[in-house]
Formats: sequence, structure tokens, C-alpha cells
Amino acid sequence: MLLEDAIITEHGGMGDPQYKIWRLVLKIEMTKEVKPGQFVHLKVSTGRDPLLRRPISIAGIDRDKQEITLLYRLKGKGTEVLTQAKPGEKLNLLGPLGQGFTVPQSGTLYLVAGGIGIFPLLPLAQEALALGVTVHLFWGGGNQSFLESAGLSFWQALDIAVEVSTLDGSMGVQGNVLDLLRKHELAESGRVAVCGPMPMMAAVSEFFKETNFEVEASLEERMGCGLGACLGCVCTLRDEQGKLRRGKVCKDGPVFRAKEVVWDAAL
Amino acid sequence: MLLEDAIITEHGGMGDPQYKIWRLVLKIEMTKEVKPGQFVHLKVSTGRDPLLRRPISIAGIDRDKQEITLLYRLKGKGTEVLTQAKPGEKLNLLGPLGQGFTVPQSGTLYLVAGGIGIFPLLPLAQEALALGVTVHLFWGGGNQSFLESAGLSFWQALDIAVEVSTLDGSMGVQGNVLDLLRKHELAESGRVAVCGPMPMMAAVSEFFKETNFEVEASLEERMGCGLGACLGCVCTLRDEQGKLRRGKVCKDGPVFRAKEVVWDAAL
Amino acid sequence: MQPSKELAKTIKTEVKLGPLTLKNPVLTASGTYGFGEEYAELCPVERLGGITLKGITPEPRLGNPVPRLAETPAGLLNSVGLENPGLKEFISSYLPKVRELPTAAIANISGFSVEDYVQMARALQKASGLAALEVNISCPNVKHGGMHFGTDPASAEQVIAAVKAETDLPVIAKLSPNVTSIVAMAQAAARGGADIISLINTLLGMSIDIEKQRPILANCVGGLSGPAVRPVAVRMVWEVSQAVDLPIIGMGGILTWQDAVEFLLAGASAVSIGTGNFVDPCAPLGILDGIEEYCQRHGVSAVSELTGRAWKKNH
Amino acid sequence: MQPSKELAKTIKTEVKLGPLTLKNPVLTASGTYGFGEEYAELCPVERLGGITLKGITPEPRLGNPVPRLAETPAGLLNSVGLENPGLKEFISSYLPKVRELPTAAIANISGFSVEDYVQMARALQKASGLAALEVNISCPNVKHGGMHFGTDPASAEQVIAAVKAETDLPVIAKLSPNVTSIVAMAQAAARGGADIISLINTLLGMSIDIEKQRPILANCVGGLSGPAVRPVAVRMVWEVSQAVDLPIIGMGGILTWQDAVEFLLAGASAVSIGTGNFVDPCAPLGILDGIEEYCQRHGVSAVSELTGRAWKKNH
Ligand SMILES: Cc1cc2nc3c(=O)[nH]c(=O)nc-3n(C[C@H](O)[C@H](O)[C@H](O)COP(=O)(O)OP(=O)(O)OC[C@H]3O[C@@H](n4cnc5c(N)ncnc54)[C@H](O)[C@@H]3O)c2cc1C
Ligand SMILES: Cc1cc2nc3c(=O)[nH]c(=O)nc-3n(C[C@H](O)[C@H](O)[C@H](O)COP(=O)(O)OP(=O)(O)OC[C@H]3O[C@@H](n4cnc5c(N)ncnc54)[C@H](O)[C@@H]3O)c2cc1C
Ligand SMILES: Cc1cc2nc3c(=O)[nH]c(=O)nc-3n(C[C@H](O)[C@H](O)[C@H](O)COP(=O)(O)O)c2cc1C
Ligand SMILES: Cc1cc2nc3c(=O)[nH]c(=O)nc-3n(C[C@H](O)[C@H](O)[C@H](O)COP(=O)(O)O)c2cc1C
Ligand code: FES
Ligand code: FES
Repeated sequence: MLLEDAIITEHGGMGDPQYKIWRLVLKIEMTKEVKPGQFVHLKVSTGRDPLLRRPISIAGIDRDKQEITLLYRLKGKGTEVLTQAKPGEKLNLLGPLGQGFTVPQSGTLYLVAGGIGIFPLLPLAQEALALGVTVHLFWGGGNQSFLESAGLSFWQALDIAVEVSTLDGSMGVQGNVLDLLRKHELAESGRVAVCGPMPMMAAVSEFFKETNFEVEASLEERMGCGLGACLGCVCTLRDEQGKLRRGKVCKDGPVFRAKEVVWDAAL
Repeated sequence: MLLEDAIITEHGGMGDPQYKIWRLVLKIEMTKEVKPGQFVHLKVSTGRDPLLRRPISIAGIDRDKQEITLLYRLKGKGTEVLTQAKPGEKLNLLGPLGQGFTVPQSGTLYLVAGGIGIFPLLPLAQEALALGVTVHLFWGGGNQSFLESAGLSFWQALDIAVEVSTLDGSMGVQGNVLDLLRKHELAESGRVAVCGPMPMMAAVSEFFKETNFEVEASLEERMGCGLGACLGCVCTLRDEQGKLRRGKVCKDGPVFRAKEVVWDAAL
Repeated sequence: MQPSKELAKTIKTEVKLGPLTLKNPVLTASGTYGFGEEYAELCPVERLGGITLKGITPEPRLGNPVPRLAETPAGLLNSVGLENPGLKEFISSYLPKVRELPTAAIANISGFSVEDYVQMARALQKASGLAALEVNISCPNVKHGGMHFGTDPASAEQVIAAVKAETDLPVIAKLSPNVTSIVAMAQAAARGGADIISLINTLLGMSIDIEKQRPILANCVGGLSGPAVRPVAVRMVWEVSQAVDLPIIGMGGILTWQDAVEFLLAGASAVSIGTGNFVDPCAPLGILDGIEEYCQRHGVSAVSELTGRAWKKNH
Repeated sequence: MQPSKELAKTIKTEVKLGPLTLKNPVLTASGTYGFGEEYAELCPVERLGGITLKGITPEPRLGNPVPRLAETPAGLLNSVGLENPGLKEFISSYLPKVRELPTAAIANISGFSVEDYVQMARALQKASGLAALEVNISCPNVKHGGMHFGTDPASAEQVIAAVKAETDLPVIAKLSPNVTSIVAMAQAAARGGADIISLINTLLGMSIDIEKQRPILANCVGGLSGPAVRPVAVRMVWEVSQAVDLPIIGMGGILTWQDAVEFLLAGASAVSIGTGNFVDPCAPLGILDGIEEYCQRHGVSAVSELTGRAWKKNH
């Protein structure tokens, strides 16, 4: 893990501007260390407003060029400031942070994404594929235009099965990603990596409960330090004995074993 | 007075970088209104840090091109953020603000500047010259390189007498601007416009006290509103009866009759 | 988002704060808007819900020496020290123009004794052309000043009661945030007969010039305002609105319509813009438009329905 | 400016805070630096003057639900709610590693009754390998929590005296800024026998999600920290250092060495970095270097000479 001033090599909007998705490529030193599912904590401004760093998943790793790609959606003040950064400028970055996904060595890997939950999954797909794993993507989005804007072509270029659902039926199965999964004949066993909104991840976890699939989910929570020091970003976990404990999304996660996660946030 | 998003047409460092002097040219609508000695109140950031606007004198007026020139020295956080603004971008500007210098219709006008106090004086020189006034500049700075960096050539291009002093003697008279004035044989009467550090302006005011010169000084004070509403920027004035009152640098000034100003700030 | 002109027809912006009715909930804060004329060229006065005038005292005051301002991260320290022309001059030179303002004008009074407040309250009545009287019991800038009234509930009650007895104007108690319990202060003001509570005044703060090794402000300490204090202000509005049954004018760090809506949802019936005017002299207009559009988007037909929505159970 | 390595030889960075000697005046603040390991890879622990550990309570606590954090202008609201492993687990699982930290480790204790504090003070002694005990009487996050001790002078005195009676460690009283008179609280702590005062803890604040129309924090209110609060913190250090004869650890919004120098000049003998670590995990190092260079530039041979320079007459 490193704190470094990364140089921006590419930065710009991606796809239809209405989805406000941006692609940021950074030249960094620590590409060797990076594992799929990890994130970086970015300083978006040099001033004191916005004050905190912003966590963004690593959506692409190019070890030869020593580059990582981040994909992000313009949400509020912090990501808005970030969009103004220009190629050639530097961005202060802390990372790679957290525990990534387990990369299976063989068998089947299902990737289940909701919306922009797709972003951290590409490096996992690539590493698994390189190891000979059978990778299968299930991705739900609002409509075709969103999926294309959020990088569908990257996925279509991989040698994997890509199945999508859209709420408006403009592409793939009409419905959400659960509807898509239900239509699919599951393999006997394997691994699942899921990323998306909390209710969606809870539902996917539930869906695979009685199967032989081991589900890992990538959680999101507001972060302070990004290092496990401030306890700002916790989730709630229940161990096999039913005992509750907190997990730090930044350090113990963002990827957790889905069956341990207590999805109801009211604790 | 207007609030407008002015477009930056030129922006860059001027002279030797060690003096951190920047030149900013803005395309604005209100050039017609501008009077020598007035200033604009610039919003340097879109965020909340730095929060306040920054007052900068109008150092050049081009009514044909509808442009004003600002010259500023990088001082702290606000001016630092300002240096990052690029041509083509917009800057939100409130102005022109305040009461400027009295432009004499005839006779002699002495301009007395200390350091970057030179900046607001050029438009006054130009307007006075156009009216046939005899203009004479007395300017004190640290050394030749500073004077050149702060726009000496603009002055040398005018049809006026330019006399300078430098603390290190590298150009003109060695000493400060008071030493320079003392060496000069004064005209019988006329007007003086002075701008520079407070003690220097106090000394210049004192210097002309027993003469037939009417001295106007351009004051500086930390500003909030820039409009006379917050009472943040006051100076202290003493009227002929000796009664003290406050003047608002932003609205009643920044130019005041020097003999009314109470230079000792402890009140 | 719809153009604001159309919205103005459909959203009811008028708010009633007890005896004080405002055409809309966007006011400007005392000490930041002079006596109402300074911004007129940039921000049409008639669009404002009201203007709170610069604080006055019985006698004229030169206020504190400069520097009076120091910028801090997302904030501003000021120590104007209640510079003002005094009650007499206010009435003779300023009030005639204030009466002509095409919006509600609220006088703000500060004093150093109960008698000071009484003297001003007696002189300022409905007949003066004012809409309300804001009693500043919280100015932190003046040594031996209003601070005492603003931090001791019994004194606050006393001064509010004394003012209330002298004027027929709606009385607004303006509270200082520099207290252990803002609720206790608000309850005291209520007992004193305040019609409305306004909060917050500035937080006591300071900033040091590390090269000169002395405080930046000539007065050493000053009052902190601006976005930096907003979370404290919102919390206090939230607490007071749930504990005291009086309408609230919320302020402290409002720059945008989003900030203003935060105060309304927390429990304020109107908001006041202070430091925000320095950043954007048209801020009140954008805030009013933004509030209306927000109501539209949330299916709310009157701005007053927003008050306290963040804690009220049923809406 | 000279390279910092050379300076380290010439400027005396050691500071003595009563019975507590620190190799330099730059600490990290409780709750922002875990139990001292999390930042070690980025910020060498041995360079720090000390580490204040995450606050502990007698029993383990899960703390508050999420969201626990909300960013505000130049500030941060948190409502962690004292999540911690509890005293027993702290002693068995964390203390062994804490003892090995190559700097002063300060435990931070919070409780809900005098007995809670007594229990922890009894268990934490010099023999535990700690350098001092910081008594958090000011945590604003926990309902019915430490708040009471932190806002009532008599209770503060009582809890500090009780802790002091049980431990041989230097006792630091950590004060809450949410009070009318910080001086009264500091005086109470001094009467209770505190060796050192630390301030400020967080200001009580809140932030509302205007689309969801409810507070952002699950706990509704939280503690405000970061640059936004710095002017309030500096003012309190300034006041307390002139009124109470105890060394002060100053904190609240320190990000840069300039900020730290401001606290020293205001009257602090050491500083603590909290939220600043989140922005720049190497902040403490830059701050230490900057302080040394500042001393050099101002012809000061020991950092301790900076304390209170903004108000001390002769220097
Ligand atoms: C481990 C992790 C990985 C992430 N990866 C990506 C990614 O690859 N692409 C992407 O677009 N987004 C990602 N996010 C979400 C991203 O961090 C937020 O969208 C971003 O912080 C919003 O900042 P803002 O200032 O634009 O929004 P604002 O709403 O103005 O932010 C206000 C505060 O809330 C925090 N916040 C708001 N939304 C979130 C959120 N969803 N998660 C965490 N903090 C939030 C911000 O960090 C900030 O502190 C990730 C979040 C986490 C925790
Ligand atoms: C009427 C007027 C005209 C001016 N014209 C010019 C000009 O033409 N060129 C130029 O270089 N400078 C000019 N100044 C000074 C300029 O405003 C300050 O240098 C600038 O505000 C510094 O901002 P900063 O953030 O870089 O410095 P910081 O020191 O970080 O500023 C902190 C705060 O103090 C205020 N401040 C600091 N120094 C001054 C100062 N000297 N005067 C007023 N406020 C100050 C800032 O505005 C800000 O609010 C003028 C000032 C006034 C009042
Ligand atoms: C320069 C200045 C002067 C002020 N003068 C007064 C005053 O005279 N009377 C008063 O009650 N409040 C005064 N205040 C406080 C404001 O009315 C307001 O309560 C406070 O600034 C918080 O709001 P804001 O963050 O929007 O500025 C003053 C504030 C500022 C910044
Ligand atoms: C996330 C977080 C957790 C905190 N936890 C504690 C705590 O357990 N005990 C305590 O005394 N102070 C706690 N604090 C307060 C800090 O120690 C410090 O007093 C405060 O944040 C002001 O300093 P800063 O602005 O540098 O953060 C916490 C602060 C933050 C931001
Ligand atoms: S962000 Fe600080 S513990 Fe996770
Ligand atoms: S800056 Fe507000 S009165 Fe001059």
C-alpha cells in the first residue's frame, strides 16, 4: 500500500453523458500489488472542501504500462471536482486498499452486477480467465444505453458468456438481475462475485443460499481513513454461532463472504 | 455595478517568477462604467474554501476591446487558486466597486507608488494624460528586477516623467520613494495619488501636508461584502472638526483624501 | 426542472411565524446586509422575504479596530464590534428609507443592560414601519457585551420580557450558539414571551497570524460564521424546534438552496442568509427559486409544509 | 528552507507536559488512529510524539449503525458511538502490541458512570506500558453518555479525581467544546487533579439528506471535526491556557504545520492530529518538519518556547 501522486494519462466521459460515467487512467507505481476487488482512496481537491478522499474501485489493471483504470459516476461534490482533473496533472492516491475477491483457480465463476456495480468486476474476470476458469457475467441495468455507457463492449471483447437484463427490456431479459439469474440453469457449484446496490446484493446472496455456490459481495460505505483506523465504514457480520461483529469495509472488505453479512443496516 | 461571469482572455506570470506577479485580462460588460482607482471583487474558487472573494484593483481598461487588466501578486491561498484559472474559463466578478481617484482636468498630477501599489495607478495616468494633465510618476521598489516585473515598461511607454527608487540602488535613486520625493523640486500645486503600504502612504501624506497638493490615497483592508454592507473593511477618518468616523474602504474608498485618514490603526 | 416563474404561481411561499407573516421564507441576516440598500442593485429587495437590519445600540459606536475579518476554512471570523449610528441617528437618517423598502424590515437591537434594550424597544414600534424586532442577546464581539444575556437563561428571559413589554412589534429572540444547552436558552426566551426564535449567531473563535505571532483580529476573538458552522446550526434548529413551540428563523452557513432546505427540514420556518451574501450577492434569489423547485419536485404545495419534516413522523 | 534532517539536530523537539515527556509535540488523536498499527506503513510510528488510542469502555461496544460519517464544508461529522473491544479484550489482544509501539501510547477511556472510569483507571497503570491516560468526558455520540461529565464542572471534577486516585499514569482530561465556559470546565479538571488538559473534542452537529428528508447519520447527531472547527479550538486553547496552569494538548482541525503552530502559539504544549490523517496519512510528519523549520526561521531553539507566544508579553 502506497501514498503516491499518480499522473493522469487519460480522463474523460464515457458513453451517453446522461449517465455521467467517467473513465480515468492513472500511471502508478503499485500495479504489481493490485488484486481484483481492491480500491484506491483518491484526493480529489487540494483545498479543504471537499475534505475527504473518495473511494473508487480499481476497474482495470495494466501491469505492463503500470496503469490502472478507474470508472466512476459523477455523484456529488467530490466526483464533480474530480471530473475537472486533466491528463498530465497529478492525483494523490492511497492504495491499493482492502481485501479483494477470491480468484478461483478452476471451475465456474459467476459475476453478478447491478448497475455500476460492474466496475470492480473486470479485473477479476480477466485474472480468472487467465487461470482457465469458466466466467459468466450476469448484469442488470436500466436500459441498453446505460449498459453500453458503463462499458459493455469491454465485456463483449472477453471470451465469456455475457447475459444482461434491462428494466425497460431494451436489451436482454426484461427485469432486474435476479430475474435474469432465475432464468439461468445454474452450474453445480462454483463461486459468485456480486456487486451492486445493497438490496440487490442481499437478494443475490439469498438466491444462492441453498446452492453449492460460495458468494462474495463487494460492499460500499462512507469512508474516512480507508485504513481501518476510524471505524467510520463498518458493516455488520454474523458468524456461524450467530454472534454479531463489525467488519471494516475499507480493510476487512470491501469484499465479504455474503452469508456472513447482515444486510439489514438498522443495527 | 454588475455581477458577471467574465471570460479570461489572457492569464500568466509577469516578469521574474520570484516576485510572483500575475497578469489577468478579462472580457467584461461593464468597461464603460469603470473609473481609475476602482476595483473588482473576484470569486477565485467554486468551492467553499477559500470562501470569500478577493479584491483586486483595475490596472488597465480597454473600452474598445471591453477588457480590463488585473495585476496581482500571489500572496496566500486565494491568489494561489486564482493562478490556476485558464484562458477561456470564466471568473465570477463583482464590480466595478468603490470610489476611484479624482481625475484632474488640468495642472500637475503626481503618482506616488510603493511596490505593487503601482497597479491601480496606470488607468489614472492614462485618463489624466488624455485630458492634458502633466503626469509624473514616483515609484519605489526593492530593485530593478522587481520594477521591471511589476510593469515598468508600461510606464516607460507613456509620455510622462518616470522616476524610480530602489532599496538596493540597482535603479534610480537608492532608498525609498520618500527619498525620491525629497530629491525632487515640487511644482507649486497639484494633485497626488498615492498607493502602497500604509506607513509609506502615511509618510507621503505627511510629506505633502504643508504644500498646495491635494493628496488622495488608495487604502487596503480585508473585505467581506465589497458593497458597504458588512462593515468589515473600515478605516478611520478625522473630519476638520477633529471628529472621528469610520469610512468603508470598499464603498466610500478605496480612495480617500489623505489628510482625513487616521493612519494609526489602533482605534 | 421547471422555470421558476411558473412555479411561483403554484407553490405557496408565504410563511407565518406567529404574528409575523413573510411573503417568502428567505431573509437576510443582521450585520451582513447593512440597512437594506447596499445589495439592491444586484438583488431586488422586493423578492426577499425580509431584511434584518444591522444591529443598533442606544448610542453610536465606532466598533472595533481593524482587522475585523479573518477567513477560515469554509468560514469567516468577524469582530465588527457593533459599529452603528446609534438609535437616534437610526431613526432620523435610516428609518425613513427603511420604511420604503418593499419587504419586511426587521430591526436588530443589542445592548449592554436591560435598560438599553428597553430604550430601543420603546422607540421601535409597528408605527415605525418595521415588521419585527430581533433582540440580539448573543453578540460575542463586545467585551462585557451582550454575551451575558445570551448564555444565562434567567438574564435572557428578563431581557426578552422587558422588550416584549415595551413594543407592539413581534419579538424575535436571537440566540447565541456558545452555550451548553441551546434548548434551555430557547425555553428561557419562550418564557420571556418571545414570538419567534432566531439562531444561530456566530460561534466564538479565533485565528492567529503565525508570522506576526498574534491574533489576526485586532479584537483577538471574533464570531465564526459561514458554511463551516452549518452542521452546528442545523443541529441547534433540530433540537430547539422539537423542544420549544415557537417558530424558528434558521441561519448559519447557508449558501445554496440545498442548505436552506436543510434548515427548513430540521425545523425552521424561515431562513436567513448572512455570510453567503458576501460569496454570492444574488444568493437569496437562487435560494428562493431552489426552494420552490424543491417543493414542486417533492409534491409539496406550500413551503411551510417543509418545516420539521426531518423529524415529524407523518408526512 | 533547510532540509529537515539537519534541523532535527539543532531544534529541541522534546516537550514536557507536567509528568509526561514526549519526544516531540505531534500526537495523533483518539479515534482517528486505531490502536496505532493502521498507519504504520505510511507514517513511521517512531517519528510521532505519541499516539492516542481509540477510546475504550469497560464492556465491548458495537457502536452506532451506519452511516457513521458525513462530510460537511471543511469538516466531518462522525457518530462511531464508541465502538471498541472493551477493556478486557483491549488488555489481552491489543495492549501487548501497543507496548511495542516505538512511541508514547496514550489510552483513551470513556464511561457511563464514575465506576466505569474507575474500573479502567485501575486496570491501566505505568506497568501496562502506557505513557498516559486520557479521560474522555466529552464524547457527544452516545446517548446518556459521557456528555454529562463533559458539560457539568462538578461531575468533571469528580470523574477526574476518581481516575487520578486509581492510576499512577499522568491523567489527561479531554474537554468537550459544547459548553458555555470552557475555562470553567478546565478549572474543574484542574481541581480534580488532571495533569494535562486536551481539547477540543468534537462539536455537536448534524447534517440532513434533503432528498431522503432525514439526518444523514443513523444516529441523527454526530461530532464535528476537521478544519471547520479550528477557529473554535484555537480560541478555547487561547482561553484555557491563560486561565489554567496546566499544559495543553491542542487539537481540532489541524492539517498542516501552519495549523499546528497556531495551536502552539495560542498556548498548547503539544498538538494532536485527528481528521487530518484521513486527508493526508503522512500529515504528522510534515507537521513535525514544518514546526522545526518554523522554529529555525524564527530563531527559536526549542519547540516548547512557542507555547503561548501569541499572548505572552515578553519573548
Ligand atoms: C470500496 C468502494 C468502492 C467504490 N467504487 C466506486 C467505483 O468504482 N465507481 C463509482 O462511481 N463509485 C464507487 N464508489 C462510490 C463512490 O465512492 C461515491 O460515489 C463517491 O464517494 C461519491 O462522492 P461525491 O462527493 O461525488 O458524492 P457526495 O454524495 O457529495 O459525497 C458525500 C460524502 O459521502 C460519501 N459517499 C457518497 N456516496 C457514497 C457511496 N456510494 N459509497 C461510499 N461513500 C459515499 C462520499 O465519499 C463523501 O464523503 C465506491 C465506494 C466504495 C466504498
Ligand atoms: C481595494 C483593494 C485593491 C487591491 N488591489 C490589489 C491588486 O491590484 N493587486 C494585488 O496583488 N493585490 C491587491 N489587493 C490585495 C489583495 O486583495 C490581497 O493580496 C488578496 O486578497 C490576498 O488573498 P490571498 O488569499 O492570496 O492571501 P491570504 O493572506 O491567504 O488571504 C486571507 C484573507 O485576507 C485577505 N487579505 C490578505 N491580504 C490582504 C490585503 N492586502 N488587502 C485586503 N485583503 C487582504 C484576503 O482577501 C483573505 O480574505 C487589493 C486589496 C484591496 C482591499
Ligand atoms: C460581518 C458580520 C456582522 C454581523 N453583525 C451582527 C449584528 O449586528 N447583529 C446580529 O444579531 N448578528 C450579527 N451577525 C451574525 C449574523 O446575523 C448571523 O447570525 C451569523 O453570521 C450566522 O449566519 P451566516 O453563517 O449565514 O453568516 C453578523 C455576522 C457577520 C458575518
Ligand atoms: C472518527 C472519529 C472518532 C473519534 N473517536 C474518539 C474517541 O474514541 N475518543 C475521543 O476522546 N475522541 C474521539 N474523537 C475526537 C478526536 O480525538 C478529536 O478530538 C477531534 O476529532 C478533533 O480533532 P480533529 O479535527 O483533528 O479531528 C474522534 C474523532 C473522529 C473524527
Ligand atoms: S474508513 Fe476508516 S475504518 Fe474504514
Ligand atoms: S467589505 Fe463589507 S463593508 Fe466593506
